[in-house]
This record gives sequence, C-alpha cells and structure tokens, in this order.
Amino acid sequence: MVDWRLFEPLFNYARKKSLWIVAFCTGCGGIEMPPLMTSRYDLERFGMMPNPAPRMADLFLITGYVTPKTLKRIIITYELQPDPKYVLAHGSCPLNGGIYWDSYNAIKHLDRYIPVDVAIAGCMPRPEAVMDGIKKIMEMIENGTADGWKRYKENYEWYKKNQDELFGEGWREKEARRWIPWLKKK
Amino acid sequence: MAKEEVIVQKVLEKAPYAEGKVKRERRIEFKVPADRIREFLMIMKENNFESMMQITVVDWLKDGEFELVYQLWSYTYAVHAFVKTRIPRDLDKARMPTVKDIYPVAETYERDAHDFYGVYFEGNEKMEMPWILDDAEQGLFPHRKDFDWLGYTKRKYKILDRFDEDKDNYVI
Amino acid sequence: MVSQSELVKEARENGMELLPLDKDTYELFFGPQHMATENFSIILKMDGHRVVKAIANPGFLHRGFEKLAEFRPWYTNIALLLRICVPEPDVPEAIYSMAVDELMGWEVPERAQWIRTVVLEMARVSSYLFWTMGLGFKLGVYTAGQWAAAYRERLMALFEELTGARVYHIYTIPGGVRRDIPSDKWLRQLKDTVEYIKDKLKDFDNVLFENYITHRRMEGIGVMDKKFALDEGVTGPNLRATGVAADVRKLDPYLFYPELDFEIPVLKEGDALARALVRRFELEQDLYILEQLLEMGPPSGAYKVQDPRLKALPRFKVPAGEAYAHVEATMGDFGAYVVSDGGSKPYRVQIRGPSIAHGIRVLEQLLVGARIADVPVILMSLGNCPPDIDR
Amino acid sequence: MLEIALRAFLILIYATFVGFMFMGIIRIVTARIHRRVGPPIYQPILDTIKLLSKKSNITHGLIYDFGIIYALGATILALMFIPLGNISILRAYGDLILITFLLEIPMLGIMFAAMSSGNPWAGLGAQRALLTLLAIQVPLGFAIIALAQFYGTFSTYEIVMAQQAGGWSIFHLPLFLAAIAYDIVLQAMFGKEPFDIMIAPGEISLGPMVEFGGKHMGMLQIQHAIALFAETLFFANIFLGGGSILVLLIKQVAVLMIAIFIGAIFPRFTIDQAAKFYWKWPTIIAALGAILASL
Repeated sequence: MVDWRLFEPLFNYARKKSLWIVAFCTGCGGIEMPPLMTSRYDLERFGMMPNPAPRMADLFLITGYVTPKTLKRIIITYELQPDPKYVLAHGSCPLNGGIYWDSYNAIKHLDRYIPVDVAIAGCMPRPEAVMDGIKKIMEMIENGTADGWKRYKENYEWYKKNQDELFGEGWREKEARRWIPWLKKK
Repeated sequence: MAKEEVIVQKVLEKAPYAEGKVKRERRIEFKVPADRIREFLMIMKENNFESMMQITVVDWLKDGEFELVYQLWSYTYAVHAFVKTRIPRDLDKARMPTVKDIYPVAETYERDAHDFYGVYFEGNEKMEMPWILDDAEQGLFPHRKDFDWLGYTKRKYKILDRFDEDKDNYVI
Repeated sequence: MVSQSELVKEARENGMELLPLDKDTYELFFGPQHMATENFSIILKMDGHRVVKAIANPGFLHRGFEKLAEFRPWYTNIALLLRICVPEPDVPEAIYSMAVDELMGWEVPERAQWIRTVVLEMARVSSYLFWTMGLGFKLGVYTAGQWAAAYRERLMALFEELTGARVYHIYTIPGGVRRDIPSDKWLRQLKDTVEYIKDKLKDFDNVLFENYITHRRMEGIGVMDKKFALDEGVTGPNLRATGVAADVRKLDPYLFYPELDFEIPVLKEGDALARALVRRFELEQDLYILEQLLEMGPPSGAYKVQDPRLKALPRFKVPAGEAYAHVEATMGDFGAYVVSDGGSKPYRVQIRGPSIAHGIRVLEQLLVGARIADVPVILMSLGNCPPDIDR
Repeated sequence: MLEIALRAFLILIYATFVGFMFMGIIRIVTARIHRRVGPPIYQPILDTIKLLSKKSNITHGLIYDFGIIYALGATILALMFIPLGNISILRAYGDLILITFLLEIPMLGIMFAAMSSGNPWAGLGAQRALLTLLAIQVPLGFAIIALAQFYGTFSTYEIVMAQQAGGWSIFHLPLFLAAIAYDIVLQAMFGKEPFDIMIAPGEISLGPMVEFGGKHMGMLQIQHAIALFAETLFFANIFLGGGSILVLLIKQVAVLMIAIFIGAIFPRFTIDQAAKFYWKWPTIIAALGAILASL
C-alpha cells in the first residue's frame, strides 16, 4: 500500500486552502458573515465557502454568544462534522461571556464544552479581525497545531462531563423527543 | 376636547368600574380590576383598539403585586392605551383569565409572561409548551425581582467570585 | 467504519429509534442549523413535501436583556439593548433614548433630532438591503444578494465614520447623540451613496423583483387578510401588504418625520410577493427621505442636551414614571416600555420586537399547507428576526 | 489492447482535469458576476483532495457506498462513448439514446446512496431529483428524435461526420429548436438555477448531498467534474459540429458560459413549477423541431 504520510504536506495545504464553513449563525456575529462572503472582503479568494451540510464542513465559526439551547445544537453539529475539523470562536462572548457575563443564559467558557482552536476578541470583531483569525487558523493547519478535534477525542470524558453537568444527563434523547407530544396533539 | 379625552370618556361610560386618564398626546391609561379585564378588553376592541402590542409584567416587590400592562394600539385614532391591572405575585395566586379569544396574538405574550414571571393564564392551552427558556430554568421564573440572578449564574457556570464587585459605581 | 446495523442497534439501546408520528407523516427539524433560519427553529410535521403542522421554537438567542437591563445604569443600558435587533441596531437605541427623554422631560435639540433621523433612515436602508440579500439567497438569485450586501458596505463605511463602529453603533443616547457629524465631507459622501444606491435599484428590479420566476414563487404564498393581520398584531410592511395604510412615522410622528414628505406604499394582496414589493417600495421612499434630509442640512446648535445632571453620570438618576416610545423599523413596530422608580437603574425595560407577533403565531398559521420550498420564502417575506423574539 | 486501455486512461485523466477546470471557471465567472474576485481556478481540485484526505468517514451501509461507485462508473462509461476528436475508443458504438441514458444514470446512483442514509432532507431531495429526471425526459426525447430524424441515424459519430460536411446542427432550423430545448435541459443536468431544485441550499440544505462527507463527497466531486465534461462534450458534438480536441474545448466552454449566465440571473423554481415548465415550453419547442425535421 501507499504510505499516505508522504502526502501529508499536500493534504495539509489542501485543508488549509479549502475551508468550508458550517452555515450556522449562533449569535450576532452572523451579521458580519455576509459582508465577509461578498465583494468587499470576499473570503472565497481563500477557497472558503459556507456549506449547509455539516457533514462536508471543516470550519465551525461560533459567531458570538452561545446560549445553552444553542450549545446543544452546536455540540451535535460539531460531532456530525468529519475529522479533521476546526473551531473558530468569534467575539468576546464565547471567551468569557463578554457583555453577558452575568446572564444566566449565556455560556461563559465555550472551551469547556467543545475545543476551540482560535478565538478572536472584540465585540463585534471587524471582518478584518475575522480574516486575521482565519489566517491564523490556516497557519495552524499547515504546521499541524490545529488539533482541537484530536483533543476532543482524547478528552471526550471531560468534555462530556461538562456538557452533562450543564444540561443534565440524557439531554440528546430528551432534545430529540421533546416536540413529539406537541406534534401529535391536534 | 382632544380626541384622547373623548376616547377615555367613551370607554368609561361603558365601563364604570375602570379609572382612566390621558397621560399625554396619543397615550391613554386605564386601571381595571383583575377580574373585569376580559370584559374591559372586549369594550376596548369594540372601540377600535385593533391591535395588542404587548403584555408587560412589572414586578412590584415592595407591594407584593404584579402589574400587568396590556398595551393596545388603535390604528383608527393613532392612540396607544395602557390597560393596567394588579394581581398578587405569589406563585399560586398569580392567575389571570386568558384574553386570547379577544386578541389572538395575546397567546404569545401570555406564554412569555408565564415563562419569565410565572403568571398563569387560565384557558391558554399552550401555557405548558416549551417557550424561550431551556429546561434548567423552567419553573424558576428568572425575571422576578426576588430571583437570585447573579448567584444562580455563578453556580450554573461555575464562574469565579472575582466578578463580585461593587456594581453601583459604574463609570461610562 | 460503523455499519448500519450496529448504528440501528445502538440507537435502539438508547431509545432513539425513529418513530412515525401518525400515518404518512414525519417530523422535520427546520433549523437552527439551516441556511434559511437565523438560529431559529421550526418543527414541521410533514406529509410528503407539504407542511401539516408547524411549531415555532424560539429561544436560541435568549440572553435575558430585560433582566440584565435592571442591573445596569441608565446610560450603560444603551450598549446592551441595541443588541436586541442585529440588522438595525439603531432602533432599540432610539426607542430607549426616546423613552428616557420623555421620563426626563428633555427637549432634545434640533440638531440631535436631525442626526437621529438620518441614522434611523440609514439603518432602514441598510436593513432593507440586508433583507434583499436574504431574499435573494433564499430564492436562489445569489447575484442580487451579493450586490445588495456590497451596496450595504457603503453605508457601513459611513456608519463607521460617524459612530466609530460598523454594526453596533452605541450612538443615539438619551438626550441626543454621542458625538457630532464628523464633517461636511461625510454629508457629501452620504449624498453620493444615496444617489448610487438609487441608481442601482433598477438592477434589483431586473434581477429580483420583476423577475418572472420570483413572481411565480411568491404569488399566493402565505396569504394574510386584513382582519387576521390586525388580530395577530402584525405591524409594519407586513400589515401594509394587507391594505392597511399604517405607519408609526405618520400616525405617531417622532423626530423630524412630521416635516418630511413621503408616501406609505400599500398593497392589498397580502401574500409573500406583496410583502416583498412593499419593502422594495419603502426602500425607495427611505432613500427619498434621506435626500430630503440632506437637502435640509443639519440644523445648527448642540448635539445633546445641556443638563447639570449629566455632569456626574455614575449618579445619574431618572425620575419615577413610565414611558412608551415606538418607531417604525423595517420589521415593524418596535416599542420600548420603560419604568423607573427614581433610581440609578431602570426598574423595568421591555422591548417589544415586531417579530414576536410575526414569527410565532402568524408563521405557524401561514405555514400550514405550504410546500417545503415555500417555508424559507414565507419566513423571509415576514422579515422575521429571531433576536427580537428571544431578547 | 494495452493501447486501448492507455487511451481510455488518458481520456479519463483529461476529462477529469478539464472537468475540474470547468468547475473552477463556473466559480470564477459567478464570482465576477457578483463583483468579487473569486477563488483560484484550481480550487475544486484542492477541495477534492481535502475531501479525500478526511480522516473519518461515515457510511450508511452497502447501498450507500455502491451508489457512489455506480454514479462514477456510469459517468465514466458515458464519457467513453462520446466522440472526443479522433481519440475516443467506443465512439463507433455511441448511440444517442445510450449516451443520454448513461448521462442520467448517475443521478439514480446518488439517489440510492442518499435514500439509504435515512436523512429526511436527503429523502426530500431524492424525491425532487427523481421528479426532475422525469420532467427532463420529455423534451430530451423530442430533441433526440429531431436529431435522429434529421440525420437519419442514431450514431453520434455519424452525426458529427455529417456536420463536418453539412454545417453545424444549430444552423438548421429544426435542430436549432432541438438545441434550445436541450440547453434548457442541460441547466437541470448541471444543477444550475433555475433548476437546481434538487440541491437547493436555502431550502433543503443540499438535499441528497446532505449526508455525504469525506471520501464519498470527494468521489462525487470527481463524478461531477467528469459529468460536466461529458455533458458539455455531448452537446458540443451533436449540436456544435464536433471537431478536434481544442476546438471542442472552446465549444464546451461556450456551452458552460451560457449555463452560468442563465444561472446567475434566475431564482429557483419549485419542483412542481419546474415539471410543468419542462412539459410545456421545452417540450413544445423540441416537438416542433422534431416535426420540422421529419417533414
């Protein structure tokens, strides 16, 4: 068989130059996504494009604050993505809660629940800042330090413990079945 | 006489149990006892207050009462009406009849008031349906004034106590 | 690789097997991870590609603004409340400031009022362009969407020069605005931008609004009649599309609007196309309003009130009372109800977003019987903005 | 024997490469219409390498894997039958109906795979794709009949030869009508607006593709590239007079450009509207062509 490790630099170059984004606006930062994708900033120059299907996506942009209800969806979407996958947290809110530091419904430290590769500070970060963050993540992919997906696999117990502490055990099943009685009702 | 005064007079003739006054141009206010609210809103709807804008709950902790403000807007007169009523704020006593058959949109506002304040609207079958709050906060009614907001947040997210600072002296 | 049978077995063990709901129907989660919804979820009960029942599921963006506002001083709240409406954050700023002005009994200087009006109108134009982009993307005319987002960038640049920020401006404050117009050059640039966008409207017509397929896609979809709309608390362009000539700018005039000349576009059909076209005509009216304002020129004077109480902002208190202010946003009637108990923080702030009426009951009822392809179109034509439902 | 295998291999390499370039051209030209710079032309190749190099791969059973292989295989087979200048290998057997059929099969393969994944979006997309497939049959059939009637043969190679002698097909009125109908059908085959109903990112999140990730999607990218090449090549051969590889390439790009320009300015139809549309205008045009050709 072929030793695929030989091709690893080529693969890393391709991964770096072809980051597909999950189309999931998790917060107010979603408003800066269209400008990034259109003519003034045009991220497609770097081969990035939003993709509606998480199965095909590589980069998960957490655009802004994360509420527990969204975090459940984020975790599920993150786990749908095939490895290697990267997470870029956008704005101060996923870092420490930002302006919502005392809100009962905003996650304070996102990296307790899913691994974050690059975080951009600011509220709201300018498109240039986001592009800078993306450049950083490209560098990290090239030299192999963007290893959030590995960390998630290795420390899954810890992440799962934190998730279960926040949502309660069995939240996935509960979430999947929540609306069935209401849909059955006439 | 200004149109606002005419409207207030017209409504008060039909509903003598209410108090009404003109707050300012295009704003009028009524105070209604809680048990007559359905009756009164029906009168308001007949008097061309077509739309309900929101139901605001104000938690007057000192008085031990909730103030429910039904905010109506009339496209005919271009007048905004506050219909205020007071109910006790204890969980078992904070009950109101629903007004969703008069203003259908009230169903949504009532769900909102129930989720955040614990006011139960009898007759609204969507009261128990999941609304904005997640499971963890169900039944805590976090917007009440006596809810330990900061303590709950710290416990939930395990954040450090360095946030305990004097919040009375903000400087912009 | 995990095989299918193993997956099924695992799912059964965890009680996760797929249950058919009723005969011939299935459950479909529309969002939040979906291109058509902005972190908002609709649970659909589907029969083939027809919707049988829809349940709106908001709350993904809830941060508890109304509670947080009770913990923050009057002026700090501006930086918080504007985050309720992301596409046009100037609206919550303006309504909150207007309510506080009323409580304080301030007469806002003319210059400040003029600037506020300009900012609100710019926000309306940029919000409509953003909405056009959304409609284009959902219908599949990516070209129109991309152009709209590109033109919006010009307004963003102007906002940046005026307020120092692209999206969250924190510019309108109680008693006026935070800082003055930078220079006459800025006014000239605004004039150029208005003319530029006005020029380009024809392109949007050609590609999007007068397109045969757009009409086919949107005609007769999600029809509301006048009575339904009034009962359900529908406001703004959606109400105007059902034949009610209602506009807060005319009915409850605020700021500079009494002195301006503009029309209220009204259509009778009440379907998705009518709602889209009303928005299209309003965009033109807004550009016209901006032209008029620029023609007038900014009045001279101060750009915020001179009040000794403002000298020591940390001890700034507002007299007890309550006030309600509302403005016409692109989504509809945006209102703020502010109660003060005389303290240094608000006692209660409630922001009434128009989407709480449009996005829940109206949406649920309009979706019944729609095809799956119509769901994004109806959602977009209602101009639903989830953050102001969730607050 | 070895020579034929080598030639087939070379055709495959050429078709894949040019197909990827076509995908790049689509993205660049679309970006320019959007007033953007757009990605480099080799971007689809990078995308494919990235997809193939994914570390984890999800499969939903045998049909799921088989569908992809089936789609890729059918596309390659179709490619071999289409005349490519003077180096193609099976062109003597290249029947119009056979090639048309083979160009449609890949969609069926993708449908198999999508339906076996059990994702409701994929199911919805598969329904739409099958209905699209059904809708394009009618105008396509009439266009083929018009060609066969006009030239009196079903063989693609003979049609190309006849055009060398008697001028391009589209310069004859009946075949011009058939070409218009066929071009509208091509829009659906490329998956461009207004007939990108089966993937519709804003409505059903890519439909059948929603569950494919990693290597499966990489294979589908290759399949898409070859299909793009084969479809444009077929059109250039039967309507635009064929020619040497270089001439064909120019004609193929022209066909592609028309598709891009139409796709850039039209919204998407819903599936029932699209079916009605196909059974109305393109069918009438193509049928008229067929009647004129047989007179």
